[in-house]
Amino acid sequence: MQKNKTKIYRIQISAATENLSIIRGFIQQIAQKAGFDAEQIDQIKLAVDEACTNAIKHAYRFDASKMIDLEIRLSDDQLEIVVTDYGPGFDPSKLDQPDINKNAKKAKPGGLGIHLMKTLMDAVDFDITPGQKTQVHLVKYRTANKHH
Amino acid sequence: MQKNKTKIYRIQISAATENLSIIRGFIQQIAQKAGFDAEQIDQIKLAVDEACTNAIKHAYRFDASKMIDLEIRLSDDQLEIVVTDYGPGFDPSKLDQPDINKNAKKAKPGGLGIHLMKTLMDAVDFDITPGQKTQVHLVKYRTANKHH
Amino acid sequence: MSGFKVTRVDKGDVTVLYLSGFLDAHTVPDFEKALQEAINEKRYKIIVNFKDLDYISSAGLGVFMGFIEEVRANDGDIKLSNLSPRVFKVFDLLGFPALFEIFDDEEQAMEKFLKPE
Amino acid sequence: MSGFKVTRVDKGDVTVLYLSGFLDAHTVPDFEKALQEAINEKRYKIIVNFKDLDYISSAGLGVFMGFIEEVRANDGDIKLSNLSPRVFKVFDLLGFPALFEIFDDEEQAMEKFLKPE
Ligand SMILES: Nc1ncnc2c1ncn2[C@@H]1O[C@H](COP(=O)(O)OP(=O)(O)O)[C@@H](O)[C@H]1O
Ligand SMILES: Nc1ncnc2c1ncn2[C@@H]1O[C@H](COP(=O)(O)OP(=O)(O)O)[C@@H](O)[C@H]1O
Repeated sequence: MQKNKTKIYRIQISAATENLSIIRGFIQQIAQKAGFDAEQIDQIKLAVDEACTNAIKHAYRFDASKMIDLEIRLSDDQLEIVVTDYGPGFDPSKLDQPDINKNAKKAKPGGLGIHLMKTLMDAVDFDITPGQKTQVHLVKYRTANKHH
Repeated sequence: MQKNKTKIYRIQISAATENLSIIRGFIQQIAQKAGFDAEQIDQIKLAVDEACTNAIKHAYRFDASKMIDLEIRLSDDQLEIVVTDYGPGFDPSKLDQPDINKNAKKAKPGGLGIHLMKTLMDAVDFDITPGQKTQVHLVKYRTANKHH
Repeated sequence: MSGFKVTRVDKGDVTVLYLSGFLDAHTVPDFEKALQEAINEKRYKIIVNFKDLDYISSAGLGVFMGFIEEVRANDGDIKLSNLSPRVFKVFDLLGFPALFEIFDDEEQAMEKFLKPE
Repeated sequence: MSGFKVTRVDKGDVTVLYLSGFLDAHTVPDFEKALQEAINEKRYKIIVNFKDLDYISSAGLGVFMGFIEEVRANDGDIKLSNLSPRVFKVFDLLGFPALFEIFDDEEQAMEKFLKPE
């Protein structure tokens, strides 16, 4: 009953870490129904978890009264998930490549999330309006054969 | 990190019957995490399915370009799901009690959905603005011991 | 996502439809089609075996009500078998056991067709 | 929703932490607490057994980096064992095998602590 066009799902959920498992469950449902394989589903779930964790941690500093918006766009070619927070934003061009050796020596963990998203997904883009909102676009192609 | 107050999830999804299984999966996630037992989860999923099916069928006449909004409100006492469509609405007071014998004789199935919602949930309310929107409120108490 | 499947097996006079997965407003047309095909072939003795059906909504129940009159008018019946407790509960809530014969297993339903008395 | 659990078993000098469920930003504090407690008791020889862990995000991996310096400065180590392929993949993507010793099973990790050579 539906034509072959982009399907859109929107989810708004409060910015609590306890909701991460629910978000992963949602993504699992949609990606599975869309026909992605088990490994791709794992990758998409983890990338979305990382983006949401950043919204909770960095954008909202664990204020669970704030909301995260997820928009999931499913087309014949790809699955795109847009994670939006309404926090201060940041400058993605200023991020270092993570160096786990250096990190460990400084006993300052971090910097892995965005690197992981980029490794797991086919495209990762940031669309940031400083002081207003941060959008992370995560794209997985349907026939992706990306090697890591 | 979060106080004991109402948790809210919002889901917007296109009015396609193929999304019903995804909606049930979402509800399953949330109800399970909220600690409802297997039978209660089955009841909540079915009631939400019925409300969404009505939105797809009656409010939107299978036009999958239209959207359904789900708002899930989880508090210490209850789980409330509000299903909203933006169709013409109807007059719930004019519905007959379903009579499956009569229905079968007329070879005209139907009229079971709302009856089922009321049987499955602890409270069912309609909030209708004719020509604008229809909201079905489905409530399940946490310690419900309702017998059917 | 288990989807839905209906498999038809004709056993003598009786047509058995095996349902698996979930039967909701999305998958109902597949089930209706299978029932309609049997009826078009004038096969009015029908058993619906629910063995592998996990879920049913009122849309699924509506199918039974939509066909039962025609089937019975032709000396046939739709009998139900092998409902899981979860699926049976839904039929029961809506009073179906008063209108349809529901059997624990397919053989009992088959026997009822063969020796009706 | 499997949640998360960390179970500690001290085996001689070595403390083994068994993880189950999922380790994400929500459950990380439980894991940090268990690690911190062992370290507070000056138990620096630690094996983390991932046997029943289904999922890890970078928040979970960050815990290892947060503690490893202190542990090694005290002649200890954090060794990893029994990672499922899905969980190992995440460690591997981030280059952890260069920084941590990862063993197929707990005994191998234990042996390495006992006879370091
Ligand atoms: N949604 C966001 N809002 C504000 N800052 C962010 C957001 N996402 C990422 N950042 C910034 O980018 C940095 C790198 O993020 P990431 O690679 O995920 O590592 P980590 O979260 O462990 O620091 C963060 O430390 C933070 O400063
Ligand atoms: N969201 C809705 N928008 C418009 N009309 C509705 C809606 N929900 C229910 N109705 C009306 O109420 C009637 C009874 O609904 P229901 O009990 O679910 O049975 P059925 O859907 O099988 O007819 C429908 O036939 C329809 O006329």
